[in-house]
Amino acid sequence: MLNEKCEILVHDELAAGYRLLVVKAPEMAPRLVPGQFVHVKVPALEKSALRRPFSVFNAEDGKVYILYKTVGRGTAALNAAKVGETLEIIGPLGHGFPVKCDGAALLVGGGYGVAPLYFLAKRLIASGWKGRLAVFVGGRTKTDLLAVEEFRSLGVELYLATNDGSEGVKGLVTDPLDDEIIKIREAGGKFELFACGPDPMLKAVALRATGTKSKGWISMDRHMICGVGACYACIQKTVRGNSRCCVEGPVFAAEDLVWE
Amino acid sequence: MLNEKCEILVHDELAAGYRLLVVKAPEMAPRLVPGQFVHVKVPALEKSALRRPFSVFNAEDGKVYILYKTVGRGTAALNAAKVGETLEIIGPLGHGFPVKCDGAALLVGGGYGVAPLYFLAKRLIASGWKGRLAVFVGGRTKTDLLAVEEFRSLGVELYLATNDGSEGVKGLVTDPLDDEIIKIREAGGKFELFACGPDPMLKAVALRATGTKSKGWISMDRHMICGVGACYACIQKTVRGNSRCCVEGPVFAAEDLVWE
Amino acid sequence: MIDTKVNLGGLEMATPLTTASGTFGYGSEYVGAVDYSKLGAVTAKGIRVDAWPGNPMPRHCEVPGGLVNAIGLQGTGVKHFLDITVPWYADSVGEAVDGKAPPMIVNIWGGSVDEYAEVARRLDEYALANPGSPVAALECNVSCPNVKAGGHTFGQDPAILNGLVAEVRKATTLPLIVKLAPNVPDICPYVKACEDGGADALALINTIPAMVIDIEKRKPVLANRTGGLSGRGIHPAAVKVVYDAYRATKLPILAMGGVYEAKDAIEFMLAGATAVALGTVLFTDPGAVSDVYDGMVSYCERHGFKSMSELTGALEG
Amino acid sequence: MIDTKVNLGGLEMATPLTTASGTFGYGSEYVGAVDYSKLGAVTAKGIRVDAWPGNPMPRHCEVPGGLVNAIGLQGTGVKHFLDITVPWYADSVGEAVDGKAPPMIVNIWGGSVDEYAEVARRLDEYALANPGSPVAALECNVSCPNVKAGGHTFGQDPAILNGLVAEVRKATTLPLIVKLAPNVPDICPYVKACEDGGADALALINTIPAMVIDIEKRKPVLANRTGGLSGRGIHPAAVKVVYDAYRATKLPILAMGGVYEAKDAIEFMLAGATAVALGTVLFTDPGAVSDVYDGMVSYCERHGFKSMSELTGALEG
Repeated sequence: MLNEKCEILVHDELAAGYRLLVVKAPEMAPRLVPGQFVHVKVPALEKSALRRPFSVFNAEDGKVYILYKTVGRGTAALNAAKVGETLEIIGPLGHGFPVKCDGAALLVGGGYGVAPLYFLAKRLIASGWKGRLAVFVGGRTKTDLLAVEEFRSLGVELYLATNDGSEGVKGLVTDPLDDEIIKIREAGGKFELFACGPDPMLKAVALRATGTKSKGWISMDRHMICGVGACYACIQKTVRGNSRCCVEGPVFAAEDLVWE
Repeated sequence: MLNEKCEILVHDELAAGYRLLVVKAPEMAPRLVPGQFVHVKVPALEKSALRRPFSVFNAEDGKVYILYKTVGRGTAALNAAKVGETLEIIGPLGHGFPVKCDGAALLVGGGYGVAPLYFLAKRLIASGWKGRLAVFVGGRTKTDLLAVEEFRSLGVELYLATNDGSEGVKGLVTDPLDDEIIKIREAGGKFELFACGPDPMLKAVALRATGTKSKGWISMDRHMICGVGACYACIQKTVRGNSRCCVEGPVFAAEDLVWE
Repeated sequence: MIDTKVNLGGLEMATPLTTASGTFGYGSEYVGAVDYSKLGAVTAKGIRVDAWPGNPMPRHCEVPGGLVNAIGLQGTGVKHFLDITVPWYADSVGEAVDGKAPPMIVNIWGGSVDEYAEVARRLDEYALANPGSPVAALECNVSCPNVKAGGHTFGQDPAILNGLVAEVRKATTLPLIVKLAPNVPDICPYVKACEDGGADALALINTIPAMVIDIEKRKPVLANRTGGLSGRGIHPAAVKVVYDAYRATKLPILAMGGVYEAKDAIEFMLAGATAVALGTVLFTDPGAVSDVYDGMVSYCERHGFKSMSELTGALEG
Repeated sequence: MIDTKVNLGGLEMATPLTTASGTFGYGSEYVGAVDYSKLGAVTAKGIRVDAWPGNPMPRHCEVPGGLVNAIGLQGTGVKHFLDITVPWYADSVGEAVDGKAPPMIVNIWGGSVDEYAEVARRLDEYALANPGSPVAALECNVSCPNVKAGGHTFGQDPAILNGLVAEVRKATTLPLIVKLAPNVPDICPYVKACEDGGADALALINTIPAMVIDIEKRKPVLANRTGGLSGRGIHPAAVKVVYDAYRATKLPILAMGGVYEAKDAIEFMLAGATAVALGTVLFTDPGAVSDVYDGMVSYCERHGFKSMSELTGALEG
């Protein structure tokens, strides 16, 4: 874990409400694994404001990529940070996804939850892993489907779903997922699930993993205070009790999660 | 009293640490008299920060002029306000100087205390008053002597003093003042004193007024909270007890002031 | 059309909003900057039998999130208040609103139980003799941290508090509001002391005792050494006290402490307040009176409340 | 060269700085972000005899000037703490500082006097059996606002507090620090209860009880409904409590509450603190440990203090 002062290299709006932030972080970038997050001090907020956690979209060549949605006061204030300014960032933080898979790797993302899945897909491919890699991207509408081109350029199988049918299948991202799970199971194959997105989606994916006795890796999104395991605010109920999202997570094994 | 939203027309550095702020205030400007002040909400400060009071340097043509020194957190934050932005300003506030004088009008200012004296000199002249008008401007060093050109262009008698002798006489502003007071008294003349500046200077001027049984009008500078007489924070001891600088002042009659 | 009226222990208020004592002078100082038509009452600065000089200077210090003050209850005596201040308030504010000035809650204090009772009695007599005058309710201050004799000494012990409230109660027929301090382990015994003493309402909270030290001079910033913390930062602490008190009593609550926006006032109402005072915010933003009022109206519309009084204690579950 | 050492009731600290319990995990979480060599001690999260699950989520809410939390003392039991946590702290932090980890102040609590005494006894036995271990002092938490049984119930009444402190005192030879709540009318009776009970030092202050309501959902934001307010905004309130306590006792004081910069820590020292804890600031700015330390050193140099211990109570006049 480092507290690194990182120059902003890119800070662009990708789609309405979504931004890509790229910072120079030569110490941190090589240590990051997919599913981990970083904790960012937002310069425009008052001195007493908390840091904001962001999962990592990519890390290479000494740079850290963050894909975020402007959802509240902190991200709105982060919008004001300009290229050339410095951000104080703590990381790498938390436990990420395993960069390996037994059977087909099915990556399921909703909204900006695709960020760590793209990082995972890249690293899976880079690791020399040769299995089937299918990515399921969902959102309310077309503009919520993020990183689609990036996934395409990785050459992965891509399934899109929107609630309003404006792109991909109309419905939930679990609809095309279920189709593929059924096919794999009918063919006697194995798969693992990797998911990041809104809670209802995560629960749906986790139940598909436990229900099929497959492995599922679920990245939970909880409000955090410290990000380093010191404060016990970002609790997720697990079979081991109250676990910290920032240390024991954010990626949990599906079978360990307790849903309320 | 108004709470007016005022566009910034000019915001320039005049000398190191001193700035001129001109705002459009069509409602407030015509009501202001010399010695009154305005209470400014500083946009760059946090929501809970107090307003900052400034005495008025000039008010004409629907514009209010403020000459200020950057002395603390509030004025430093005000530096960031840009031409075209809007300031929320409450005013006119307090009791100012009388715009009349029996005998010679001797105006004594230290540092940015010259601001209301310039306004007073202008208004005295504009009122058609024909008496002697002498202005004494003091400061630590040359760059602390403010509005000198503005006073010159009014055609008033001007006496300058600096502690280090870098401009005008070396010494206190009361040195040339005393010379003139002696001459006036020897000639059997009358005078009134109008002063604004640091406390020790004000006390010295007030004692010269009371000691010669002349009228003295002393503008006190106190930290304020509300500026409108509601909170009783900006107290000046007077013969009438604890008086509010923001309502009974900031200009007090010298004979009313109680020095501690 | 939202019904904005509330009844604070017998005080009819046209809106739930008033001003915190000590932040609004004697009511007329903010003419020109505050929209008085949005105030259900004004609350005047503390008065006692005789005028009081207050504390030496400096009396305040800005701090992150608020203000520490030790004004020390400088104020006029009851005679001057009734002869001069109240008529001036009625006239000047009446003119500003082109009608009747909002009723006035008169904050009172004293150095002894007798002094409290005396000022209460004088105000009561005036109100009875002058029907329609602004003098409409009393706020008994037993919690000012900044005066030695009187003030908070009466508010620290429930038994002493009860005795004081009972004596003031005997001295007045006006709605009697008691203003309590937040720095207690549990507000409930104090609430009960007021209730049993015959109070009509509670005002919560006074400032939180505080201190600022000038490290360069190595001296307290305030001449009084210590003061009271008010402003935005104390709001969550105030909400807690109001919530606790609401569950312990049927007395209506006038809530105050760090209201800067409509959201803050609504939090107080939901926690159990019947009315809400704006205080420290007025120093920076007198327009907050209108903003808070407007925000409360639109909140009621959005959430289907027909009257603001329905907001009181309207927490789900 | 400033002598930075202080003695907090028998605990030798290389600097006056420590961390507030609950903000620094069990001591090793901030390796890589905090310069441990600037800490005279770390203070661990509260432990009790058995592990405790804490409160449901949500457990916190950001507010202007700080944070409201109701973690509810989730934590490990004393056995796990001594078997696993303490050795891990010694190793990992020792490695980070390339030497010996700072001594640890272990924050303890319980649901009964016996539980407090039991955990104190277990820690005492460990410390005696493991000389040189990090376990160096106890901080007895009688003021957590966020647990129902135990915690603050022992700290609200001076007589009960005195009884608890006396029992814990019997159970340990380690320096015993008692952490008190700020929400009392007067800290002095609580200070005296600790003194008479045999405490070696006081920790002031715990969080201020607080509440945040989500007005859209009309529900408290925290699952526990209420919580404790910490952060920058409470600093002036904390300074006042420290100042009052210092004048009432000879016990050394560990001060905490809203320290964000060196100035804040120095204020505490001048008000009477022997040592100062950083808390909520760490969440945003773990580098504050070094900044505060450096600022204190340069302040001492500028003002002619040869040792930091001279700052304690060094107000003029």
